[in-house]
Amino acid sequence: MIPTAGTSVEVRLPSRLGFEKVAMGTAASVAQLMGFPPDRIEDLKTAVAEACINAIEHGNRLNEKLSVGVILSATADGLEVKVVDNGTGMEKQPPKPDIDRKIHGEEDPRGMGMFLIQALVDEAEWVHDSKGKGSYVRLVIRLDKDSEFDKESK
Amino acid sequence: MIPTAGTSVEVRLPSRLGFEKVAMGTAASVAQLMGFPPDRIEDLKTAVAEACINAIEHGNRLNEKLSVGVILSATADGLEVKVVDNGTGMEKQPPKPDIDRKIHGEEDPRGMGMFLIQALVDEAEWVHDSKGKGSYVRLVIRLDKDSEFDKESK
Amino acid sequence: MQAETKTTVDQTSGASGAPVSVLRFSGDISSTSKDSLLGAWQSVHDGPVLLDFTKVDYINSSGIALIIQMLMEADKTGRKVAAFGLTPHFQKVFTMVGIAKYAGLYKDEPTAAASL
Amino acid sequence: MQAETKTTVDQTSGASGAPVSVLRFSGDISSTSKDSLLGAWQSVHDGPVLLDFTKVDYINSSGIALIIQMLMEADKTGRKVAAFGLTPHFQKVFTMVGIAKYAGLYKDEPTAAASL
Ligand SMILES: Nc1ncnc2c1ncn2[C@@H]1O[C@H](COP(=O)(O)OP(=O)(O)O)[C@@H](O)[C@H]1O
Ligand SMILES: Nc1ncnc2c1ncn2[C@@H]1O[C@H](COP(=O)(O)OP(=O)(O)O)[C@@H](O)[C@H]1O
Repeated sequence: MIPTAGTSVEVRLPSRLGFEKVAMGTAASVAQLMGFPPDRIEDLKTAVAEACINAIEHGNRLNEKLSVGVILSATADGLEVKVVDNGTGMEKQPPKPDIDRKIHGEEDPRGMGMFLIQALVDEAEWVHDSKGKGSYVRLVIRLDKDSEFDKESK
Repeated sequence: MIPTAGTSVEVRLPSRLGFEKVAMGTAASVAQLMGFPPDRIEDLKTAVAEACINAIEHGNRLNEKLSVGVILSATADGLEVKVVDNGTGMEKQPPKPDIDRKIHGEEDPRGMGMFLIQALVDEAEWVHDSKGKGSYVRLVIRLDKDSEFDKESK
Repeated sequence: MQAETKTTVDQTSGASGAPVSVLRFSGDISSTSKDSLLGAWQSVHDGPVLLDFTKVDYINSSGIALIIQMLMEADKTGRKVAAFGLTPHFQKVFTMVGIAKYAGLYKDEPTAAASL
Repeated sequence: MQAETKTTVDQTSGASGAPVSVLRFSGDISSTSKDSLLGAWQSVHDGPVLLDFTKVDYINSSGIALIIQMLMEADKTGRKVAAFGLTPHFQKVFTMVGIAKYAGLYKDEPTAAASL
């Protein structure tokens, strides 16, 4: 049931909010084909959506002439997703969101996308543009792992 | 709710049977974003699946080094889907399948893909390769049309 | 790459109380389903047959061709076939390709069994 | 491009029989939902509030930020909030981001209302 490692699917989306849902649909279909359980597919969908929203908003700054690339590749033990934009990426990762500070107005209520991505997938890595080839976030979900087990071991 | 005409999403799939389901997932998400009703989304999914199966089997002859392209574009009144392969297309369209002849063994039980595509969408056109750029089938489903009405007017 | 087809064979009774075989499919019905579908068909004895599509997620034209092959066998041996559990979309597709002419399409098992 | 959020405001009663406002959302909860969500919040009177997510298809981090803004208002004015109708996935997400600390998450309306 697992596609040969190396098999990949690519999607190209316009930089418009809402189109992250197309990436969710594609990612869900690939994960289903690979035999991922429904709860892991939900995790993947949310992580891919947040990565696309960031690529659309922060990477491509809502410039509809630019597109967001989503590359889904089967690996030996799971699925790797790269979400590529035309921006320069980030200097450093934002701090972990703190709900108490948010509720008390000491922190922006936003700023949860990257936290959610990291919490929902097995690996998340942000790679920033070095030679004008675009920045990307690389996500991995593994097939054999139980999501709860995996979260605890982090 | 309708994306500006011209907005398009592209998917690239490996030429392996089963991956038509990824195109179905992507097409369904785009159609949902555009506000198509559920029954039209089902029609589109089946038509896109059959077009991809033909591109994989007949166009690219299951050569996994070749990929199938699916380009989904919002038009003024609906959604256009092009499914592109590296083959040379067909000379002429196959005859309409005849269930009685099939049941009595006078006709191959297969050969229903193109018939289904034409029956399920509002427009279907097969364009064969002229200058080595790949052959494609172009499908259109329209937003304002009721599927039953439309089928009768054909 | 494609979800496997599982086919289980059951027994029920038709309108007259006569035995009816039930083939219950699950997963995909596509080109990879040949052995599962036709193997199950060969394993059932004489008499009418019900096809249960309730747990089928995906049917493509290669899968439809396999269903037509079962209906060819049924036609040769004069056996009645009825189907149930198809979504409205696949009821429409089965009607478009003419399968509905050779197998009654019903919404549920009791209605389908009563037709045989 | 994004599905609109519809929010309707209802009235029910809590454990003690006291009135409880219910905000029922449908569609997407995302960056375009601001007016719908915060507008509905402003329209309800004093007392505890229930959030009904039963008909919500999609929630992203911008939508979660709007829910946190509602909880900020609730916290300021000392109002209790409970939510129901979330899928198991979004119950997990709401717990991950800490929303569960400020709004009880329940499986259905009666259980959620009884908590207020
Ligand atoms: N693809 C990207 N390109 C550039 N900057 C990014 C990208 N993704 C995230 N960032 C930066 O990281 C910050 C945190 O992102 P995130 O946690 O998703 O929250 P939010 O998008 O709500 O601000 C963003 O505000 C932005 O500055
Ligand atoms: N993309 C394509 N490239 C080349 N030939 C095609 C393509 N699509 C269809 N055909 C030709 O048309 C025929 C009919 O296709 P179809 O109706 O889908 O039935 P089937 O695929 O079961 O044969 C195929 O057998 C093939 O010869």
